[in-house]
Amino acid sequence: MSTETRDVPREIRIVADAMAVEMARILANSRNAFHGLASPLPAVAIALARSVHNPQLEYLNIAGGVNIAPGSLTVSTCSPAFLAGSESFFSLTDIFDLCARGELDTAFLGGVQVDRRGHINNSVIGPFATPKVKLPGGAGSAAIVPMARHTIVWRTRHDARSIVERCDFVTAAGSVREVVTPLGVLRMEEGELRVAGWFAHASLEEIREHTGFPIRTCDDAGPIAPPGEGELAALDAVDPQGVRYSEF
Amino acid sequence: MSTETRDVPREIRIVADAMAVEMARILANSRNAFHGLASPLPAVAIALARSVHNPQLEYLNIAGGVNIAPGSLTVSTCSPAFLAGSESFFSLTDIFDLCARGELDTAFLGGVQVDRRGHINNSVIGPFATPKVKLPGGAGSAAIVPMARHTIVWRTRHDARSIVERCDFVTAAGSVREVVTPLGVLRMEEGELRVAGWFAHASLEEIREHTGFPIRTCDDAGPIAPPGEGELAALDAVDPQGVRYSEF
Amino acid sequence: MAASKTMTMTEAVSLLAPGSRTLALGGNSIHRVPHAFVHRVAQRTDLRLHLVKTAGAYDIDVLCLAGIVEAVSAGFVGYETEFGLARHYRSAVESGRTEAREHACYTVIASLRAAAYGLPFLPVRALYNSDLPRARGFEWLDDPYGGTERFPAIPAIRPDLAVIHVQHADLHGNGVITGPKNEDLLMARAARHVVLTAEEIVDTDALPVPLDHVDIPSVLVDGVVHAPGGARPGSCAGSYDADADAIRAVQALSSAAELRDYLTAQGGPA
Amino acid sequence: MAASKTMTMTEAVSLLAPGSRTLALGGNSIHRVPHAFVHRVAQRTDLRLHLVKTAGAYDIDVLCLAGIVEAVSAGFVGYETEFGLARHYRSAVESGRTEAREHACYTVIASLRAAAYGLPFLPVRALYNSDLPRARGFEWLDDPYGGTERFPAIPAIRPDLAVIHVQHADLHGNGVITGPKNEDLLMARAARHVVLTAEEIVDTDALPVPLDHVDIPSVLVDGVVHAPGGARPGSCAGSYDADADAIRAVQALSSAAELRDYLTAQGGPA
Repeated sequence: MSTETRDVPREIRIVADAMAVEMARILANSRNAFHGLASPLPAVAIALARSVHNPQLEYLNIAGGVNIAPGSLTVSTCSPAFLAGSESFFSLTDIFDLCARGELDTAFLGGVQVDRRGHINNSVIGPFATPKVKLPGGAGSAAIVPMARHTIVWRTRHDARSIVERCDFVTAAGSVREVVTPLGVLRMEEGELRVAGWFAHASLEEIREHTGFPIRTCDDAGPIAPPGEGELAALDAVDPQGVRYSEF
Repeated sequence: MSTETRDVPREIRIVADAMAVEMARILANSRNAFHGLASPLPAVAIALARSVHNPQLEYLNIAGGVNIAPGSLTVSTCSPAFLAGSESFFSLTDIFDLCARGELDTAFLGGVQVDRRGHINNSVIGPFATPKVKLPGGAGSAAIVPMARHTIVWRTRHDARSIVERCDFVTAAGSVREVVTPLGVLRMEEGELRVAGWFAHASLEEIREHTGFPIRTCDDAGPIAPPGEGELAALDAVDPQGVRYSEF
Repeated sequence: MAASKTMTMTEAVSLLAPGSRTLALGGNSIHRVPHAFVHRVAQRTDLRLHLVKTAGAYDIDVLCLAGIVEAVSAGFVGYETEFGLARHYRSAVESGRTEAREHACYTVIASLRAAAYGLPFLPVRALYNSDLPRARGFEWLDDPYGGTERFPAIPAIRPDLAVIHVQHADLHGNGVITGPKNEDLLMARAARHVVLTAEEIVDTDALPVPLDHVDIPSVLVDGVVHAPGGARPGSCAGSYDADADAIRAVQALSSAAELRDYLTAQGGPA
Repeated sequence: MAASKTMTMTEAVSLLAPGSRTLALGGNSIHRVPHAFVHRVAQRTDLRLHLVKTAGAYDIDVLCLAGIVEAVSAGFVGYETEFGLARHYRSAVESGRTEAREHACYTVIASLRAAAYGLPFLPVRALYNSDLPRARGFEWLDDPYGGTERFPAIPAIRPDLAVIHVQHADLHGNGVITGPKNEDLLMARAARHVVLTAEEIVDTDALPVPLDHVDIPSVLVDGVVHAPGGARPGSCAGSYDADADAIRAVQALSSAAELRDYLTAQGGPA
């Protein structure tokens, strides 16, 4: 553990590490993966996957970096640091076009609200034209979610106000497969989000309690294996500054 | 006159110099001018205009050159030489987009056939699907002629088979204003090409005789002033190799 | 040799004639954004701006606080993790002063491409299953060649002015961007007028890339402003990092008057 | 570190599986065209090629003489002043062996843009007053926002393979083009597969521009072939001029058999 991360409360470390590791495991079979801005956990998860679970994974980011060197990640995930050690330069515009051509495999996108159908809302609470709360917007999600092969949504809170029966507004929908939260992983099955697994620090009951709709479980649902020694060591190696903790 | 041009027959020198100078004069009020490949006379005319008639003229070419230094022109007008001394790099794609935005002022385009209406044919003689003669194609003309403010067509032959009542096929039409030939200048007036002027080495009668339709004259038609001493000196300075003679 | 296009920041800001103007700002989030230009625009009261950007933060927030933003066409408006929400933008939208013309970042790109290509709209393969097309009034195009897929037609956005902060420019307006280029090359092609603000103005030969690799070609550029530190308080790749305190200071302001006092105190002429 | 993508010319040519294939060739006219690749393709008899290019010359002429060209989508096919007409192309078209899918150069660009953007077509502001749209069967799009202008919808062309000759590449497939880049950056984005043939393969650090200014990003590239002289008999900026005698020698050939004998005699393996 680096000096920078020593002050992070233990409960945050446990949750963030579990999420990063699980997100990396989900990437085991991806050909390429992309994240945009405001995405510290995905950036760390991709770096970890390239270190441990899928060394062939091609890593594309919003700054234009390709397979950037791990270890220099910053809290701002669109900063120029995201070109450090890049193997090439492939701009955000290039990535959107690649995605429109059907060649983007895995995208990480945030969702302020996620609903039972796997739809996400990053736009508004209340009417679109006269919003009660104007959210920041979906960034690339309305373009990427329908066209990528696979979208992983992550959230750093799991509560009934944000994981809901039906979004106020659908910013994006289509390829959402997993929703990773501090409690575990939800997965799309038969057109709805179901519990796929829960972290060692959480439980199925806790997920049910904090989800805004009566959620079913996948057939193979169960506890998620805690991060292994090797995974944790690699996590510290790719993210010595503890960027993964910044979202909490 | 350089060593390279000393062997060019006098009659070709007279015709090519007169055409280049007249094309340069036509550029006196242009904001920018573009030529594509296979365009030695336009390249020389633009360089001459920038030297004598319109120093503010912005010169764009197919190679991406911007206001390239005169003196290094080559017979191939899309060769890398057309970047020599360039002030910037502005690709052909950029030029087409600029033209589609309505910002290209003057374009030089060739026409294998030009007709009374100022339409040009660079595509086929005979039916399009089963051509008797397949011509090289219009290159950029079908995109540029309708959108540029002003197109100058030049031809190195003036005969009744190529300046015709009606083209076999219309490759491009729209902004053709002048057609410069070895005999003189035709100009669009009231929707048809008319004789605007004839070179000192030619005559109105000669133009009429070699044109494939009964051609009228513009109200201000008359003999074209021969190249001045200064124009000829500048012509040799911008085209010391005699690239302008290569089309004959 | 072409004339120099250098101008002062005052001249650059005056390229925005009073009234409703569409302004595209280069960079992304808080990185390589022409903030010095933004600060000067924020001191004007005679503008109603339509701002265009894939993802904005401090720039849009400041201009919303200044009360001169009519509409924002963007995919995302907010700081990232460290600085949280763009609260001035949010309150401008929630109070109805500013219209949020929400886009996907890719449809901002399509809007700019349409303008660059001289078209009133461009189809895009995106926005399926989203409520955005209906909410934004985007029409759909059929495939005229019989394909069954349909495509939203994204209306062109032609900025009156694009302002792009570059690390290096020459006097003629050739600009070279170090690091992420964001949508700036496209903005320069879509906009009616283009201004570069530059950390350094150097001889053409001293640009960091050969001329055939220049990012912003001089042909498109109206003016070059020498603006060292011109992206502060944001970052500028290779030159400086973001200044967190200065960002938080502006986030904490709560009126246009406070903002103008703050900017004046910072040394910018009113 | 990513694996090396170097391959032999034989491997590169074999990326074109037998049958009908769409092939985009970089460069323009006789300049920076991957002619070494073209020569090797011309020795095959199991292909029916659809060639894509804004303006072709020797490349299209040679492949037409080889008798393996089904169609050519181009704005211009011909040498310039010095070398005259592309007579092999012309006779292939006039005899009905090869279909001339004539374009404006800009509509070739639109075709490639459509493919790069994942669209089956792209509108373009061009071709007004021309017989080409009707002759080529291009449909017209109305402006769904009520404008009165109409736009031809240019069908996408997605090359199976784009081959681009560059002066410098690294092992990973980052390519840097010196001088005119023509439509090569777009071709690399539109095509399913991309091969670079390179005058020199150098360490990434030794590329002539920093990585953030690379022309062809490695992400798009399947293979890199070390091919010094790979654009001969055409020119390659900074490396060599065109070889007029060698061009005229091929212009003078009159059958596919003569061509294959000539190419074999030139030292290329059959």
